[in-house]
Amino acid sequence: MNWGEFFAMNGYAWYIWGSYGMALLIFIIEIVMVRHRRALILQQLHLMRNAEDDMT
Amino acid sequence: MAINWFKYSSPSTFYGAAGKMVPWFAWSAAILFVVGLYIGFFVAPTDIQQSEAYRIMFIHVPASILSMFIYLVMAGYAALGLIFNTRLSSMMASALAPTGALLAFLSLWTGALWGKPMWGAWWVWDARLTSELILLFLYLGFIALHASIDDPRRADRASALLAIIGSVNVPIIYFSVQWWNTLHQGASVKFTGTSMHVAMQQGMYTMMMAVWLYAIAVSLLRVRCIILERECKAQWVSELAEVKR
Amino acid sequence: MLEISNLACSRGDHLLFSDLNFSLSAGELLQVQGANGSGKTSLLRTLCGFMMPVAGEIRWRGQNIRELGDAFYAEMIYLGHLNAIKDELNALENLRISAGLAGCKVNDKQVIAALRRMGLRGRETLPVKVLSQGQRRRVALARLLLSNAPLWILDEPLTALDVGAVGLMQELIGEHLVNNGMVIYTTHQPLEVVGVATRWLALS
Amino acid sequence: MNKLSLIGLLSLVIRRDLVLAMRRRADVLTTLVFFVMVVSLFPLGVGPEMDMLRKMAPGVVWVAALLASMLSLGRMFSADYLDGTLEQMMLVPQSLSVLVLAKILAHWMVSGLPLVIMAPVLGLQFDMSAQALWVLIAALLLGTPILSMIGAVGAALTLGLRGGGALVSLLVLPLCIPVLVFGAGAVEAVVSGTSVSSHLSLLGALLVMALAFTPWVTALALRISME
Repeated sequence: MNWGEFFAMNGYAWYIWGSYGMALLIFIIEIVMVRHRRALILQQLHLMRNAEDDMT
Repeated sequence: MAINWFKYSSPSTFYGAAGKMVPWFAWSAAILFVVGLYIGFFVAPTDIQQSEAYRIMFIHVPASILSMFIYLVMAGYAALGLIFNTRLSSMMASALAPTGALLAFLSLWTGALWGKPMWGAWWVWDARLTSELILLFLYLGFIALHASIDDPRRADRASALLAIIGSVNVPIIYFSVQWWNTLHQGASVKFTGTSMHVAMQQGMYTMMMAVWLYAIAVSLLRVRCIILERECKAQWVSELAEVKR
Repeated sequence: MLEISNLACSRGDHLLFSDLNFSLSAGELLQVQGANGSGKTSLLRTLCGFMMPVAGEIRWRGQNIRELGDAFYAEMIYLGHLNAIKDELNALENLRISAGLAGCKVNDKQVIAALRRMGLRGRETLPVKVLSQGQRRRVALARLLLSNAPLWILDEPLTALDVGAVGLMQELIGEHLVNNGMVIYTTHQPLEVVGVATRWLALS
Repeated sequence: MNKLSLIGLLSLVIRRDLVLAMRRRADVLTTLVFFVMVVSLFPLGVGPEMDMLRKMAPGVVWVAALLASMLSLGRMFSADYLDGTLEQMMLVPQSLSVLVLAKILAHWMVSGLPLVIMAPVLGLQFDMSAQALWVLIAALLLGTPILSMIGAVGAALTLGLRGGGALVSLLVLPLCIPVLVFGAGAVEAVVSGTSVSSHLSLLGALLVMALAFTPWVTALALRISME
């Protein structure tokens, strides 16, 4: 079996790769968003901590 | 000796435990994805009726089933939080919601892409697709309600009640949609379930496990963020290595 | 009668007060004091069961009010910042309904007597819309006269009242205490009831 | 002083809400006019072919009723919330659930019942048969109280929130789908000559279930929202 034939999926390429592509996109977006959320809250916690250190 | 389960229901203990669990779930999800896709694309034979298009099933079915399952798990956590006033359960519920909503969306998207070559239309008012759409609405309602209440405790409790009402309603909605569908003799695809090839089944179950583990991993990551956001004034948070750095 | 032990309350994530202890028995008057935002209203709302305390217990006749539920509500009356009266209704209708919500069946004669006692003679059937702020507050306070609940919880009862009405309130509270009633209130105005030593509770 | 019984409380609250609604007639009429307008605009959108209109009629009337009931949900608790009456209602010594039931019933009489009465007139615009009209009335009579009850839960959950109106629709509309399906289905069934009673009895079952649970759930939601 050659790769060209495999990717063509017997004419259903758009539908199949569209599905798996969207799945990949969603998983990546979700992970990026969660990581971003974590970075934001950690940054905020650093700020809070530094502010406390300045006071003491 | 009895295990003190309440120890694990304290956010500070769970934060660390979740951090340790995430890599395990994430890596096993990744491995299962690779295995599942290999079985799905290289081992499973071409279907006689649907040709290659049926291979969308390997992502569509897990996404659909898990989006429904996650809703029930979410409602369960929410109910625990409402009844026993355990904050961690409510946090888990709100951590699961976005993942469930994304999977519901994925299920609709892949359903449409599967429907086009099979039925000749992107969208068909099939009972299962319609129920999935309503499920997505229920998720969006939960997320919107939680987001629009400022007081976190009220947000948890109000959206918990909504999730419980939703989960009681899901069977009624599903039944009514099914009823409506048969009444109108709408399109309904039944995959040749009985004659499904063993490799197809294996591929689907592997992918289902993979998506499940992925969902656990990503919602654990999210609940860790939520714990930090909610507990930002607590002593133990400021003593964390990642905060001290 | 009313016992509060180790009570802690929070609004949002902000802890208002903790380890609050006091008790109130028949014939006693308690004034809750504290700066703005110290949690006076939150304390009163917690006593009403609107808010769940973070910690501690509130007991009425030895039983937790959460367990008592409706039985506790039958023995208390709460007057908040808001008057809980409808502009579209007249004083008589308003009072008849609020007495009904408090669980009492009253006739018009009793209602009119209560309104007259509050100095609203001749205003009984006017729509509340046309009454002044002080007069509306009087309509709200008239509920106290129609109830036989022993526990009064009053949040700023004196706002918008003139000197005469403040005197009247002192009189009413005095009568209630003589009849073995209990009153908890917050105020920024001095309120003195003849013959009763006011107890103070300071929130910081 | 005498104690007020549960029935006494029920009738007191219903009478109060009806009097208040009568003194604010404009609000009630707005909902009804909205309902009539939405239904009347449909033929303008899809064209005047009678065959198609006859086929669409039950769905159109039901969707319009659903939207109209969403419109009136904001009124159910918010006025009482703003002037403090709701606080007093929470302290009612009989039962908050009964009080909530009374408010739901009053709300239905004011915003649901007029729709039921108006619906046959609108059905005539769509050339519905007399038999279909009767079934439409029966289905609306069974279905609109359910809309008020489910709506009450949503209204209680979104009490005092910004953007409450749009939010409450987002929460409540998906939960109303079964009512829509069985309600519109009953009328379609009579048109196509199949059994009507199964649809109506399913609606009836939903009504009984809603009647049993929603007052209690709404009371719980109010307690959550008032905290």
